[in-house]
Amino acid sequence: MSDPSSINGGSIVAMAGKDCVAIACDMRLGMQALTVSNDFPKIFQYNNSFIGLTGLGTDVTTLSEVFRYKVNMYNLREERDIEPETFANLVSTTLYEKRFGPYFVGPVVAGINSKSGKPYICGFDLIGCINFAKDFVVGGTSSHQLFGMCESLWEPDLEPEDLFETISQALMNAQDRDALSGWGGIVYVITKDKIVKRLLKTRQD
Amino acid sequence: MFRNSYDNDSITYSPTGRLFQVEYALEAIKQGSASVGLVSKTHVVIVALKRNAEELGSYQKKIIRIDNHLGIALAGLAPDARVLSNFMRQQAMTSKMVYNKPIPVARVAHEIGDKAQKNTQTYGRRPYGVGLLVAGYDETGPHLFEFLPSGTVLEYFGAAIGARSQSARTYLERNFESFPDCTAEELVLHGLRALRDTLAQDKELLIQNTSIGLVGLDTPFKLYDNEDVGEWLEKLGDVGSSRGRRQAEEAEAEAAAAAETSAPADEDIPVPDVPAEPIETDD
Amino acid sequence: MTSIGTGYDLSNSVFSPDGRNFQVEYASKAVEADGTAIGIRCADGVVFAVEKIVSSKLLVPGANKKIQTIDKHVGVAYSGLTPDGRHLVDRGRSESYSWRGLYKSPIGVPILADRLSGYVQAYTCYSSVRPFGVSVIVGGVDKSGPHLYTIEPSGAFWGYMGAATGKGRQAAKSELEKLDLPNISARDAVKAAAKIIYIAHDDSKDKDFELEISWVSTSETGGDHQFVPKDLLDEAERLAKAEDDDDDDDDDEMDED
Amino acid sequence: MNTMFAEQFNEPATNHSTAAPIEHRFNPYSDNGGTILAISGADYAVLAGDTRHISGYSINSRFQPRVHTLPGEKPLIVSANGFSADGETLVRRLAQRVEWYSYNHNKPLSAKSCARLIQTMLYGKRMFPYYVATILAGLDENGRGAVYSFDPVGSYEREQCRAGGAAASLIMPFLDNQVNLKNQVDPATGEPKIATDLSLEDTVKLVKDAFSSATERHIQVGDYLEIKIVTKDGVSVEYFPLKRD
Amino acid sequence: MDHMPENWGRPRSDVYGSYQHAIHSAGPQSHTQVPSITGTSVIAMKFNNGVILAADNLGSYGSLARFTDQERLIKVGKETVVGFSGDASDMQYLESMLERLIIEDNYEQDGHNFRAPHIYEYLSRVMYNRRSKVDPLWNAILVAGKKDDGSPFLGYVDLLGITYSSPCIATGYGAYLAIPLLRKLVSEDEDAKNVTEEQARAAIDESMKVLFYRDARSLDKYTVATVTLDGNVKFDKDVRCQNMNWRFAEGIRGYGTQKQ
Amino acid sequence: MVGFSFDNYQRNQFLTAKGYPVPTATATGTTIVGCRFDGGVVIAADTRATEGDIVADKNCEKLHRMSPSIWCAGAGTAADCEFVTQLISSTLELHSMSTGRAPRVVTCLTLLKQHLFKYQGHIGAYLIVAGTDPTGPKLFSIHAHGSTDVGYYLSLGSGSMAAMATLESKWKKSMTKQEAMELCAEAIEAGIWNDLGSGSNVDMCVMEVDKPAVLYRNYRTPNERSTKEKSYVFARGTTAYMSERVRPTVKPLAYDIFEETVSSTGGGESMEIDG
Repeated sequence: MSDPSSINGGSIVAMAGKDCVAIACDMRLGMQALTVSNDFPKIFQYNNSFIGLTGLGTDVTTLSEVFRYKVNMYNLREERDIEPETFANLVSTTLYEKRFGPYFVGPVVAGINSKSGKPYICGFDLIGCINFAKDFVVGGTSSHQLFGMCESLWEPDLEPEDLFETISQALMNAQDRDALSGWGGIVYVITKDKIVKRLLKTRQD
Repeated sequence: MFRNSYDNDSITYSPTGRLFQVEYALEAIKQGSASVGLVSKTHVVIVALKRNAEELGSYQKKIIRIDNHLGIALAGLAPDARVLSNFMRQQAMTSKMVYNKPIPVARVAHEIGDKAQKNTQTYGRRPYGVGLLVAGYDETGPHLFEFLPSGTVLEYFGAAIGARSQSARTYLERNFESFPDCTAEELVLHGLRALRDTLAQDKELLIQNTSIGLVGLDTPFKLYDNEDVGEWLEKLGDVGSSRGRRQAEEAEAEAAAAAETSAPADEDIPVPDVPAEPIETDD
Repeated sequence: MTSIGTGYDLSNSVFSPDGRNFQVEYASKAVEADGTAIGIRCADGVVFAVEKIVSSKLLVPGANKKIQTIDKHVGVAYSGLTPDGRHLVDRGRSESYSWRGLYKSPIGVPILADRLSGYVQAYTCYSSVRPFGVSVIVGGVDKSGPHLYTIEPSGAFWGYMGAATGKGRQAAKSELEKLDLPNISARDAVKAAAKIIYIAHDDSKDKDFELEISWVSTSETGGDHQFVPKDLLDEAERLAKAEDDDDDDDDDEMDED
Repeated sequence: MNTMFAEQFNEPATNHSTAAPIEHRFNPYSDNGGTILAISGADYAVLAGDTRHISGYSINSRFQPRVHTLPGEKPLIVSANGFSADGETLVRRLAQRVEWYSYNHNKPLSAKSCARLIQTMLYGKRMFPYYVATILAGLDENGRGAVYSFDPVGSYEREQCRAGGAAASLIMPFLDNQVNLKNQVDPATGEPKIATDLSLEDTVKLVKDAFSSATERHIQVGDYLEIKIVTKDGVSVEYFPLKRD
Repeated sequence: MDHMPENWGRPRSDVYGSYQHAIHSAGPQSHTQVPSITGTSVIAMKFNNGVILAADNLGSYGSLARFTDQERLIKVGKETVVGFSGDASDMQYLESMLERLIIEDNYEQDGHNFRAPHIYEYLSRVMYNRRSKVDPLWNAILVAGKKDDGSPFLGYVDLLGITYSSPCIATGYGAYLAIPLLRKLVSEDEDAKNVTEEQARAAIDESMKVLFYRDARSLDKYTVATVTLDGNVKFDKDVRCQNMNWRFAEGIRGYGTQKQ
Repeated sequence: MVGFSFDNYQRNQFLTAKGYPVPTATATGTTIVGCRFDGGVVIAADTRATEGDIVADKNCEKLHRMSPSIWCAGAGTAADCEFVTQLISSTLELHSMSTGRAPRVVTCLTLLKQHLFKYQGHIGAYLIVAGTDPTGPKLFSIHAHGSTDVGYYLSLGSGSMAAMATLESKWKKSMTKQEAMELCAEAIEAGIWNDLGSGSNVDMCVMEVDKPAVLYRNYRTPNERSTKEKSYVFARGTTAYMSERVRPTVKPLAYDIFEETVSSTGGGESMEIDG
């Protein structure tokens, strides 16, 4: 039987470009092979940090609320927005706290540091080990396909519009080869001062 | 041919220790058209004369590829040759599969020899009615073996079997000392000349009736048939029977050979009957 | 020959009224028609030699071996129908192969000779087969020392210190008797064997022949059956020829060398 | 042998209290890694594979070619990838069957028939399968490139392109995207792009990039890339170095 | 007095664990699935003039060092060496098969002799066929000698029928401990052309020493066999690990906080 | 450390019982080594992190700072290595503030082993601890169950045997810093080339007596990716999308801006608080 993190399916990918980052996810929510919903976005925004959560559906929802709570607490305590780096550490410690009873998720964080303007992306395993990456990070049931796509398509210093094309093609073609992901896709392209969100036209099977 | 009591089967000795059935099987070879083989230091060539049953019929296959390094030419009962060639292919493939090695020519030749012997010692079987020239190249060089239904397998520098093969043998005996240093091309031409000597009076070598097999150093077994034979015949030049040109002493030898052959070897009998004793005792 | 026409000689496994199995006797005729083969038991081994009649000058010299190997330590030479000989050798090989499989040791030569003779004898018992047309000299060295046997078409087998079969067996046997057997060394036995084959060869009947010699010896081959080295063969042949020429100078024309 | 590492790193929390005796069962299968990829074109077919042979976390050989040329005048190329002992055996047996075919029928085996033969051979071991992903490449009756891919028990299909083996899941979507132009629309018209035959040169470049990318992300892929190309002139081979870590 | 004869001469159960009676009482349908007396690594590498290989002389019975004079490299035919690791009885079975194979090959004395690639193929078929009967011969085997074209040959086959060739191969722990050292010298066939026999021997000796340091089922006495391209096979037996260094242990006290 | 939360434990046990296997965390097949030299100690690691057969991170950091002169190389479960070293590192820092002295390596070792022992191997960290303190250079290893070992040269991880082969054959009693660095680099490279679980680059940290430790991040980089044969940048417009929404980045503390749809671009003002 499949492991808990692939019961509901879903995929996520984030890429860094020239002064921009992009993060994308599919829209599927399934029960094993049965697709339940094609409107289950997996990317959540907290201040200017984005997190994509794939894995067990209930944990995705739960964690998105946990992070909303924790980021709000951060805002109230610190009276400032949370930076992506800080948020990543928040995610990491939150996950590791459940070391022996983990959430079945594979999160990906993306954002642009408001001070330095540097793009920031990173990924995690289910117990919070951070994977710092300069190029791209992936997660979810089509992670193998995404690794193959990204490794082939990605190149450094892509402009936001090019980054959109690259991440979209990576996501769409990867999820077409994964029965548990697909049914649409959402892409966020984030620059220092603008967030472009697009709903991709994809196969619906 | 006279009939005696000792030739009913292959398992009865005559009072002089001969096996008539086996000897008759050797006769069957002479009913077939000729095949000639010869060896240089680097190559082996087999050439053969094909017959067709009638004017519009196809020509009998005389040379069979066994493996990349191995082929045979036959004279006699073609169906028997098919059985033996299949057996040889089986052996060759087994050798490649189990030992990753092309089967040594001598060994596969002896395998069929040993197989043939069993038919000469057990009741209810008949000896094979075909002679084979086994030509191959292996790590010990080029080899030519003559296989006979008795189970006898001998290695030759040059050999000929089938109708009027004595003429070819005569040619080979006169020229074999020059074979070792021949190029592949010269060797083929020697073979064709020897083969030409076996032709009946009014016949000549044609692309339809000539087969050539060549194998040797860096030369995987190559079979030349039909159009492919053309260039060889061109190089040969004179393709006609040499009978008219033959000197008296050779004619004599030929006469002797013809006497050996107990039935006239007509060109239009592709699968000859064994004379005197029909092979109806077969299993 | 009283056999012809009686009907008792038309099938194997049939006795004539006077108790003879003619088919076996006829098989022996096939043996007598073939070239001479001899075997010598020497101090620490066995030497085989055969006279190979060369029927055509197109035959490749040295290629068509008549002496064969049954196992590492056992050799065999025979006269008669060569294909029959090969058949019997095949049987010897499977006997010795299965012995090795069962006992993980080389088969003893006496046991092998016994089993082979049993096999040959079986081919005299049934009308569905014919007797072997060979007389076989089998010999080798095992842990009890050197052994030499002959097996007749009848299945009879005897141990020998010097054995001969084929056309020239009579001449060969009388020569063998002159040797100091079994005290002769392997090397001397090789030379003697060459000489005997030359003596046994009848120039008037067969024009050309080829000499083939092999040996099994503890001291010379480590107990393995091998053909003798080229230089030794050449030397033995040279000596044999020299002697043969001396003997035959008067009554024979030597033209073939 | 690599269970040593599995115990050390993957299963630190192994339950020691299981009362059942330790059972040493013989497992007749293993995985020897390797990835293969085939693309067919207008007048050619390409079958490429890396040459790394592995067991567990060890590299057995850096150069153990896995793409084989079948015997015959019109050669086909084939690779059976996964458990290498099964793969090698399948290919050898296939080669002999192909040779017998040409003996018995006096003509070379066509790609289509060879594909069916492979199915028969694979399905013949349905209950003890050859543990391999198989790809056959050659030219069809019209001289077009043909690629057939097989699952371990013989289900097969003719395709434009196919990746098999360890890193197949990494490469396959890339081929969909770059060979069949999946999910791409023409910016001018907004219509989906139609795939056309790639030139041989572009195909080879694509194959190299697919493999160098897979090498980056899959630990079993690396060392050398062997690219075999069938055209009407026969089979040619090209080697390309990959990373060795 | 133990009255059960099958227990006589066995390692003491209280020390070495009880005997696995499943082996003894195996019926005709039951295949041996567990090796008993075993040999550890065989290591080998090519050099400019041939192949060199080594195996130690230990026959282990579980963790018991049972035999210390086990020979695991054998010469097969004229110019091939085969090295076995794994079960000793299966090794001896294969040895006798190979002996008979060579005897058959020598019947004709016709100049054809099995060389390494042929023996390797034969072993591969035997091993694969046995694994396909789920009745494996529990060995990993190296075959070293000459290829048909006269270049060095080195091949591996194991109980699953897995085969591969490489300029350096090792079985067992050798794959982890010896290969990194040998591969530094010969990563590909081309590299072997620049390695002399002396260099190769030094690398093999060094690897055997490392194996003795780190493989608990190994011995410091081993056999080295060398096959050279002129067809010679040389066996160097009862070789001992040289210049071993265990003295630094004197400088270590305890496992952490203990005072020096 | 606040301690672990077992909130999900029962649920996960239920899932396991239903037959859903627990997914594995990033378990680093790894090569790490440590080696002493005259007057110091050096540790090194490769930089590959794997999830099964996939390389999750090509250039991760496996060397962790415990104190200015004590460093730790980690193999095993990546998260455990990261967090256990962070935890003990801060304990050491507090300890050293409290005592006013630089921490000793044995203190670090003891804290780590006691922590790991408490968790009975469930925290899957395999560590090589090295550093200098007033008692000299020290080199230790710790296994997940809490056992420790002392050595002149040590290796751990899936590539430990490849590395150890190099160390066993090249190590000698008295080495210079440079020799030790080269030896460690070579040992790690043995892992990189021969162990599939290890790869990419060599990281190294050198700790000398009375000197601050020096980290050589990517000391050797033998695995740079060569350039691709082709570029795969798509023409803009190749991807079809159904809708687009453009928003400015979130302005500080103006959380209700979510409700608005603003289509202008223009940069936001940065907050001063962080400054």
